[in-house]
Amino acid sequence: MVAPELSVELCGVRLATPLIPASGTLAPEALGEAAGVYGAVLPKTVTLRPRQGNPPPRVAESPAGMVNSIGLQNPGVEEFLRALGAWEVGVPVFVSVAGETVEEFALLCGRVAADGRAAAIELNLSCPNVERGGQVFCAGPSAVEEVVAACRRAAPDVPLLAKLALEGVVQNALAAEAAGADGLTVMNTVPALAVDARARRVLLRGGLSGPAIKPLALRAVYDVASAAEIPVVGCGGVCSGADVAEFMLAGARAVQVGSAGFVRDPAEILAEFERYLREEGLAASELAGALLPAQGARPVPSER
Amino acid sequence: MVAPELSVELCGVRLATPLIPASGTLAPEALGEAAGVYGAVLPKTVTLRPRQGNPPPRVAESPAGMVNSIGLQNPGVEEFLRALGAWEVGVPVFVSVAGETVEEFALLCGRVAADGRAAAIELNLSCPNVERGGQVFCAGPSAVEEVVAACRRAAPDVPLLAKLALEGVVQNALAAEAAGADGLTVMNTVPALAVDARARRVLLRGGLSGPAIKPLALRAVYDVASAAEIPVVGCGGVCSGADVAEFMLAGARAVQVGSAGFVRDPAEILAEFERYLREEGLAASELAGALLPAQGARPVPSER
Amino acid sequence: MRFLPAAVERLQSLGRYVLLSYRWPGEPPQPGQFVMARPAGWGLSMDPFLARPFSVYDYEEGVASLLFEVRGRGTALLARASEEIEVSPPLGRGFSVCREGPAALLGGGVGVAPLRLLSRRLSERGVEHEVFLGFADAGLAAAAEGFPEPVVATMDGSFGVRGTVLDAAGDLRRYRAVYACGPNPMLAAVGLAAGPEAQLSVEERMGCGNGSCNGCVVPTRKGYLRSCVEGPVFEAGELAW
Amino acid sequence: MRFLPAAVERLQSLGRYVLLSYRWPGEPPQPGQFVMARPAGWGLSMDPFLARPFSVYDYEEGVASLLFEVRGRGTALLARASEEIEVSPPLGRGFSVCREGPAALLGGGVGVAPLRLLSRRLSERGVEHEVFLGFADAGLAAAAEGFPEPVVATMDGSFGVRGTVLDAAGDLRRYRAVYACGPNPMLAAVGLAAGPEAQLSVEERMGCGNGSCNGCVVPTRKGYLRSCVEGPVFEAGELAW
Ligand SMILES: Cc1cc2nc3c(=O)[nH]c(=O)nc-3n(C[C@H](O)[C@H](O)[C@H](O)COP(=O)(O)OP(=O)(O)OC[C@H]3O[C@@H](n4cnc5c(N)ncnc54)[C@H](O)[C@@H]3O)c2cc1C
Ligand SMILES: Cc1cc2nc3c(=O)[nH]c(=O)nc-3n(C[C@H](O)[C@H](O)[C@H](O)COP(=O)(O)OP(=O)(O)OC[C@H]3O[C@@H](n4cnc5c(N)ncnc54)[C@H](O)[C@@H]3O)c2cc1C
Ligand SMILES: Cc1cc2nc3c(=O)[nH]c(=O)nc-3n(C[C@H](O)[C@H](O)[C@H](O)COP(=O)(O)O)c2cc1C
Ligand SMILES: Cc1cc2nc3c(=O)[nH]c(=O)nc-3n(C[C@H](O)[C@H](O)[C@H](O)COP(=O)(O)O)c2cc1C
Ligand code: FES
Ligand code: FES
Repeated sequence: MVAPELSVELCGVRLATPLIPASGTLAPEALGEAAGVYGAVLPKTVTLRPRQGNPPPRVAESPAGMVNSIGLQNPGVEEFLRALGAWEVGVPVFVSVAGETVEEFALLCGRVAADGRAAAIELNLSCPNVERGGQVFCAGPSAVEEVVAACRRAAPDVPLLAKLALEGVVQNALAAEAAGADGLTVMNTVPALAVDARARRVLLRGGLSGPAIKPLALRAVYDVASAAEIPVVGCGGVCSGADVAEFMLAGARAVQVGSAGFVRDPAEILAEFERYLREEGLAASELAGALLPAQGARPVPSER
Repeated sequence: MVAPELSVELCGVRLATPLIPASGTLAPEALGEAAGVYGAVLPKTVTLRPRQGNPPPRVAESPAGMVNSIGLQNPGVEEFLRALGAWEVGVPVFVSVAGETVEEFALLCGRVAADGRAAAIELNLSCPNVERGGQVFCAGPSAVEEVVAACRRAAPDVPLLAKLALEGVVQNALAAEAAGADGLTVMNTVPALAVDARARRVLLRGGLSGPAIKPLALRAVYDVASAAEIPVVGCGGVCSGADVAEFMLAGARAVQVGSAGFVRDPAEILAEFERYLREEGLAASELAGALLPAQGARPVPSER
Repeated sequence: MRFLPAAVERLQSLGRYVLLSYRWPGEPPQPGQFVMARPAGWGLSMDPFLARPFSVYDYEEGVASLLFEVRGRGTALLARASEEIEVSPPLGRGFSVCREGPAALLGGGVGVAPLRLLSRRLSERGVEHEVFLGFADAGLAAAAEGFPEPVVATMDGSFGVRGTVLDAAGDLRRYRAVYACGPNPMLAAVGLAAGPEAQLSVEERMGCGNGSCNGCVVPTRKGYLRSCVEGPVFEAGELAW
Repeated sequence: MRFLPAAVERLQSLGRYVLLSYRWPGEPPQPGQFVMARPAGWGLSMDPFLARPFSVYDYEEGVASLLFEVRGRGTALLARASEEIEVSPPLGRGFSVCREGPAALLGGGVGVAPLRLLSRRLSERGVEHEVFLGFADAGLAAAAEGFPEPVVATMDGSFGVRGTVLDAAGDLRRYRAVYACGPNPMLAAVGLAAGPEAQLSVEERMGCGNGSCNGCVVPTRKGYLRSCVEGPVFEAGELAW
């Protein structure tokens, strides 16, 4: 029996498989596991200057998921680019960036574009924004539009993916598209709180990830893919080959694996997905959006 | 050893325990289990006219949760009030209402207030709004303010709880407060999608509930209780006595139990909570908001 | 919903099915009623979160049993529950057991389950009845084993008569009472063939099992009714499929 | 992260602890390394979702063992895993095993775990060393059983000498090497008493165990470092508590 075709095309980049590690969930030390599994690699978000990150505790478990508050610990873009070689494992390297201002976003994109090794840039639009008094960028479509437009100008030739938060995802997606994004990563962790009742303290204020959020991410992907023309990368709770298929059927061109990589060998997820395709007699690219309303007739879906 | 004090006061109503069944998750047929457990009862949301609800399938399971799309099936307010006697089991009866227009909301509140048996009215602000082309009411603070203000006028003497969706919860909470709500129920199910990859179809487009969403609900309760002055009722994923304590520590005055009631005897949840209070030497009302920033100094918390 | 721990009496495989019997000290189940069941364990289960509905297959002297197929995680875990399960009391509106025969009992696939207890009650009352059980193939026909003298039909003819359970039963109008459980298309066909008083046990996804979630509705002439409270047995004439 | 199924060799209780040994055909663990472990079962676990970190307590001829306390669901399930568990390869940077003694090994509570394998390796090299183990009370002191000739201290004096493990050890400057594992305040005290080269095994909440999540950091002079990759063993002088 012939192996099913796994490759997909994303914003002009050919990916050998539709799987990508979600930013911040795969260390270079663990890349060994990734060989042959991922269609591209995607390191943790990088900022202009080094960031210490938040004090521990940084992770807590929750039902079918986890809450994290890492605080974007990273060595800053210059050190990051010096060490980028560790990420070159024969597949395209995507780079995730986050600024605290529109200008920082643009500077980062310019710098990464000038380096020339990034096959695509993912804009992490849910980081803190000092310009707007601690609000997140994803707070509204106008902020998203401004950032994406500035990044577009700074990196005119590198595919840009806007990574969106759940809150306001459809409006923000349309804003990113209007501002020139080539694709949309939907979604990031969802704001969450973990409390220790016995110690009577807040354990963690952070973001929820893992299988718990899968139904929310699927819905966000479906709604965004129904409303926007540019490709969507699904992210949130993907744990199995069936999950990969669900996301692609709901409109994702490619799929990111985050927290699941902490508890499973990602090769198992790919193997399950491959088996699914074989049994269904499909190629990966044929799934894309099969459940969406017909092209051309794609309104923003109404509630309930 | 003395039994810990379980009672709390909510918007002028004394509740023998801080537990309330979440609207739509306890049928009159199952009230037998509720005796001595709940501080108030709260039937399924009622609308002006009868509603058929959505075609099946209406429920699907997801990791540590479930997705439902019932579609507010209910017999309409007149038939509802005729049958309300079944709910009178010796504790206050709260009534949940939802309109498709501002006027319908006001009519419902007026009708329920005139009936005189409701100890409080919960406004379900995440139902479809035909006035705004299928958008939900919770879509923005101005819609919330308009509805709450109209209901306030229609039922000036009945405590009003505004039940909010996760999206935009803090802004909507402040709008409801400004418009005269007496309390806030935070939160409802979160928009979700369930896909069947093998059948290649959407199984269900609905709302996610259950333990999966607990960290999101805790965060929403904490943020709302930090920003608003009126009491908050926590709702989302409560499954155990520890969960009840977590919500109350995070700022909830009372706590609703929804999906957990499908899989557990709610008396067990209360017993666990009682044991927690006994071991910690606390009364239920002493938990309220212990983790919140000091009164008076309550900004909307900033991200990360 | 209140779940009670119940000691597993016996766990055996019956062809491709599992037959699980457990001690049930509570009220005896009526034929056609169901229970919500899940493996016992660590208080609340997150995985799966919901319990699963199963028809009561049989009941005798404080021992109830379920006959089920392993489909997903819920049934897979139950199929390994050799010591204890957690189970609800018998739920829903079962078959109304007739006092005069002849009666026909028609089951399709694992839908045969609730007919076992019904057949036992009919026999106890001395009501003459015939049992017709239909399966896709012989491999699935093991579910017929517990029945005294069933007429078995398989679609491929690999066991019993070839054809559907309706083919095997012939004209249903000659029975005073007709009972059926199985896939929806089969139930619809039984309703057409037997008339509006045929008693059909339907199957819909359930959240709670006690009427609280409104999740398990079926379309009826009175609108959507909850199959866990107003059903799972409906008269054919009530359903508006 | 890649987890491998491992056959459980022995599951026994040791006072209030559990000692679980499993066949480990892979690379032998170094003293001070840890593994991520969880019960075997149904592919992916949702409950708990994350695996749990445990120091390797001992290793001999293809059999590794863990010594742990039951705290929550993760450890409770492992404490019942009598047939198989899923386990990662040995992870992290362990103790650097000295070639010359005398060495002091200080453990507090279940923190004694990684010292067993360290003591074995030191003995193999003929390095003179003393083992000091501190517990709250005699009930917890069962964890000392596996050690050849430990000096045991309990806070309430109910077993061994009364006081902390530091009281029992006396002046740490007389040792060429000091190793410690236990609660953070104990580690900090050991660092102060023994100097910057003391090797301390820290404990922080972990997401992945392989460096991917940045969840398990501890503050060091070089900023936050991941205890699963750059640790769990740090020199006292590296830490910036
Ligand atoms: C009233 C009633 C009586 C039943 N009696 C029996 C019986 O006697 N023997 C038997 O083998 N099966 C019976 N079923 C079907 C049985 O409930 C499902 O096979 C079982 O829920 C599958 O669970 P799972 O975890 O193995 O599968 P999964 O597919 O993993 O389940 C996922 C979800 O879908 C629901 N689900 C999946 N299939 C069905 C189905 N066919 N009907 C209803 N819900 C479903 C589950 O309850 C669960 O919520 C009955 C169903 C109902 C409603
Ligand atoms: C490097 C390392 C080595 C360890 N070695 C041992 C050992 O040899 N023996 C032993 O008994 N324990 C050891 N621990 C602690 C052990 O990991 C926890 O007791 C265990 O994770 C508790 O899981 P639970 O599900 O039972 O508890 P829960 O409290 O239900 O766990 C909830 C979450 O908190 C985390 N957590 C809870 N307590 C701790 C803790 N003390 N340290 C880190 N994470 C925690 C869990 O990993 C999980 O993510 C070690 C921890 C680390 C980091
Ligand atoms: C520990 C951790 C660290 C993360 N760091 C980043 C990050 O640096 N940049 C980013 O865009 N997303 C980050 N994320 C979010 C993930 O990339 C992903 O969007 C999210 O976890 C949802 O996917 P999942 O459910 O598959 O984990 C992080 C998530 C986790 C769990
Ligand atoms: C089956 C089902 C039906 C519901 N119906 C209603 C409803 O009619 N009105 C309402 O305000 N909320 C309704 N909800 C939402 C619950 O009241 C509650 O807000 C939500 O389920 C989150 O709580 P939980 O996680 O404890 O279930 C329903 C939830 C479920 C699961
Ligand atoms: S299963 Fe909940 S109402 Fe029937
Ligand atoms: S546990 Fe994930 S980086 Fe250490």
